[in-house]
Amino acid sequence: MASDTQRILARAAREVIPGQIVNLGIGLPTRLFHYLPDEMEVLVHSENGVLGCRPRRDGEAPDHDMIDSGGAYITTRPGASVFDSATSFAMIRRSRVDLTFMGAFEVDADGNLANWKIPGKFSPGIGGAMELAQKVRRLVVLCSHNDKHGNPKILARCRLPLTASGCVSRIITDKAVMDVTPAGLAVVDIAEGLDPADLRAATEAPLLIDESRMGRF
Amino acid sequence: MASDTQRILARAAREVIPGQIVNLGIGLPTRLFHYLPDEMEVLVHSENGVLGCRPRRDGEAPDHDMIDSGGAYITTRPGASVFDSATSFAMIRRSRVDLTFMGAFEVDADGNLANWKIPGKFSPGIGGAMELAQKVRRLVVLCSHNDKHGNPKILARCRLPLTASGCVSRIITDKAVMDVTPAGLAVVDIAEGLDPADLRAATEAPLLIDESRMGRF
Amino acid sequence: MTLLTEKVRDIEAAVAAIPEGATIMVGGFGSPGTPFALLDALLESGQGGLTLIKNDANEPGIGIGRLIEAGRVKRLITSHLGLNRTAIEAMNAGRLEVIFHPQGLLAEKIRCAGAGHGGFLTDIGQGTEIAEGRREIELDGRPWGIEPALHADVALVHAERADRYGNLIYRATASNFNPLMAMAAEQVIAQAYRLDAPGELPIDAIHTPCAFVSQVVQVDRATSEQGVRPHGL
Amino acid sequence: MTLLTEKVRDIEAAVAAIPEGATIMVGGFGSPGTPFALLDALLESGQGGLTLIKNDANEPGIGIGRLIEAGRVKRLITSHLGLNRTAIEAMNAGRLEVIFHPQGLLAEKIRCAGAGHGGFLTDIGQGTEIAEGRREIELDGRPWGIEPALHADVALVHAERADRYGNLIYRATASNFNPLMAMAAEQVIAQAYRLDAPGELPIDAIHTPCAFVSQVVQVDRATSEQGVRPHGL
Repeated sequence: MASDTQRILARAAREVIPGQIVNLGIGLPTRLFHYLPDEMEVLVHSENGVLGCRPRRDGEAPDHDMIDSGGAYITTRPGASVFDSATSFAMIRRSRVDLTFMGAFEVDADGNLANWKIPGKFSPGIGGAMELAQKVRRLVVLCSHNDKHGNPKILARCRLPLTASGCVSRIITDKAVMDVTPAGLAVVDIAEGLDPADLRAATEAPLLIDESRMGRF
Repeated sequence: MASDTQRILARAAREVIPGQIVNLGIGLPTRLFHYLPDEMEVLVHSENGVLGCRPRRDGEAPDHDMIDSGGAYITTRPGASVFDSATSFAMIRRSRVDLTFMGAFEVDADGNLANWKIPGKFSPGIGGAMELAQKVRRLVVLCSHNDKHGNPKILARCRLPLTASGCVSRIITDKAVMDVTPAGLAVVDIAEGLDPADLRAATEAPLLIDESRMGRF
Repeated sequence: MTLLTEKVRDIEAAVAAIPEGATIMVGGFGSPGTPFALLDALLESGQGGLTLIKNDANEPGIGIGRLIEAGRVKRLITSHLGLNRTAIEAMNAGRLEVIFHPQGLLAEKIRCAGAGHGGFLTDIGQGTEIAEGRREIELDGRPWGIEPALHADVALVHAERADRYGNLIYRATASNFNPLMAMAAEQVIAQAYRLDAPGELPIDAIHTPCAFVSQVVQVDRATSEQGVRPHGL
Repeated sequence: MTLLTEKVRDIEAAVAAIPEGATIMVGGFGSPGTPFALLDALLESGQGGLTLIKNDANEPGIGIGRLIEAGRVKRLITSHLGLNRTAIEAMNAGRLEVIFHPQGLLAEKIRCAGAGHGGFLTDIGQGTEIAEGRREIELDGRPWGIEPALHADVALVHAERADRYGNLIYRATASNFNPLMAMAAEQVIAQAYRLDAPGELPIDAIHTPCAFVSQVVQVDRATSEQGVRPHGL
């Protein structure tokens, strides 16, 4: 049976359209790499300066000059290019990246995202997250629905310092797929075996649920 | 016997130190090209995006993608590079060009230069002249001492719109070599056969002349 | 953005989508790097009231010179018209509005749009006519002029090689404004002498990554070298 | 500037000229592009009170991590310390002042110095903690934050190949901040695995023209690949 993260990743892979330029955030989103088939014409952008990343195949020797922004050794697929950090972020700020997947500490009903700092506890710097969150055309958050203590991560309003406001289009968790809409978070899909009441109980943000249109994943 | 322009150019060539990066302005300065021996390790910068220009040799076919900023077909010498217009002007604004030679409509005792516009008569735009004049480490003006009507071009104060103020280090004309100093224009060399009184008569700017130290060219 | 898989166009279709009155960046410094084939197709296509942004006006009878002569250009934002007397005549006769910028500032205003900034702070031209009317700001005790980013609806660029995703390689001094414009406009149409499959361009040699390019058109070297004129040295 | 003919140095001489308390840009994103050999020589050379500008802090025990651990670094201007817990500890203990910028703004602040501008106008981070205290200006009816250029006395960069004039070629993702820093600092010291005679680098392949580079040092691949660590995917 698929684990929670496998279910999130498999569902997330369905967001990617052939021909797109996609950025994968550090952590869970990076693992989406393995869900994009080699023959799919998608270029994965990594903000350290490469477009067209591909995971290293088993037994392929690492190229010490070829990493992604998480520090993992990668290779490239046909159509790839490498460039400096200014060009890489010009691409981001000019919204030439179609889609990005990011993790979250908190995400809220207005599409606000907090994923870089927990004051007093965790503040290693923001890296490229702010520019990605603010400027990529479509941002899909991938995260566990609740933190390890069971507290909701899908909030009515973020409490942590924001990465960017109103930047999130869709949220994919182990429990649901939710769209940020002007009316609030609308549930698109709900996890197999979960009922809407359980989902509401695990979520701080109010949810718009139309059971007749809702899918399962 | 050497023409006036040949004398200017031969004298100007003595300004260039091996190992320098040099820009040659359009017109008379461009012809300095032919006075820099091939074995001299000097890189000529042209603001359209090339460092290390060399004149085409007789019979060498033109490369249609290889011109200097005046539009002439060129080739390159060992150590040359090509780059975009932003990099080319970053090099200029950051004073990474050691020396530039420029023509002048007017130049004055304070080292002000006017060489881009004659209001109502000539205003084809400024091109790269302003940035070169303002930022290159050393600017040497090459021009005729007087205009075609015999009027002085070396003025007490420029009347035409300035290219840049206080930018000129040295002026080389058919009549004299003059340095811009805090005290005014100091004559370094005077043309063979010319006496100081004639030079003063042909010049609007006051001249500092020390005959004991003055050279001939 | 256009999907990677849908960028290859024929030249007529590519220029037909440019609207009347568009603001268009055009690559090239003199002839090298000028997208002559795209410009000729644009002339053919008929759009007028254009604002062009190009380093220079090419020469009479070629490149944007032809568009100016045909009365299609309302405004030209440039650094120098030295090689095009017909453009100077059109300017002097009031048929062509011309805005001049120092060449490096023109390049940076374009680069600034391409980087997604609003403007930059410069000390170029202070105390000259160029700085008249330019807004100033003080920073670290020094005055700086504010140069706003220069935007365009479309960029027409010329490359030596492209692949069908839109990766571009320029050659020698045909680079000039092309890589800057290829990042700066909303739609970027590139012409290239050679159009390859993805993976055929050496990855370290690509100057403009495909993410910035909307459409790619293959052109014959012959149709785009009409601009070559002899200039003495 | 250094004459073209006088740029080749041995590594000790190159770093010995860096003053105590200097502000130093250091290339690299993680290990690739980090000038490890120059950093080790700098540690050996003994200068302290340094301000470093680097995307990240490398990892414990390598690169600028070693300089931080040796107490040589007063201030670090960076975007992320995620891979270096000893740097985070030094920051939390108050032994290291850290200034964070979003990565793309850090790149642009460096690029801005390299272009000779005073600053640029950005909309990144508006409404977040990053923009607190940042000066704002209105342009074309929109608010923009002013990001000043970031200057340095010295840049230490890593290239794959160089020639003795200082032309540089970077490789793959070892490029990152190197070309930006190579334009931005007053003195630019480049290490390269291979040092050629002028004319041996293909002219279209040169990433940093020699005009920006002050000194070139040849280093062994072995001495500068200590930083390579396995990271999972």
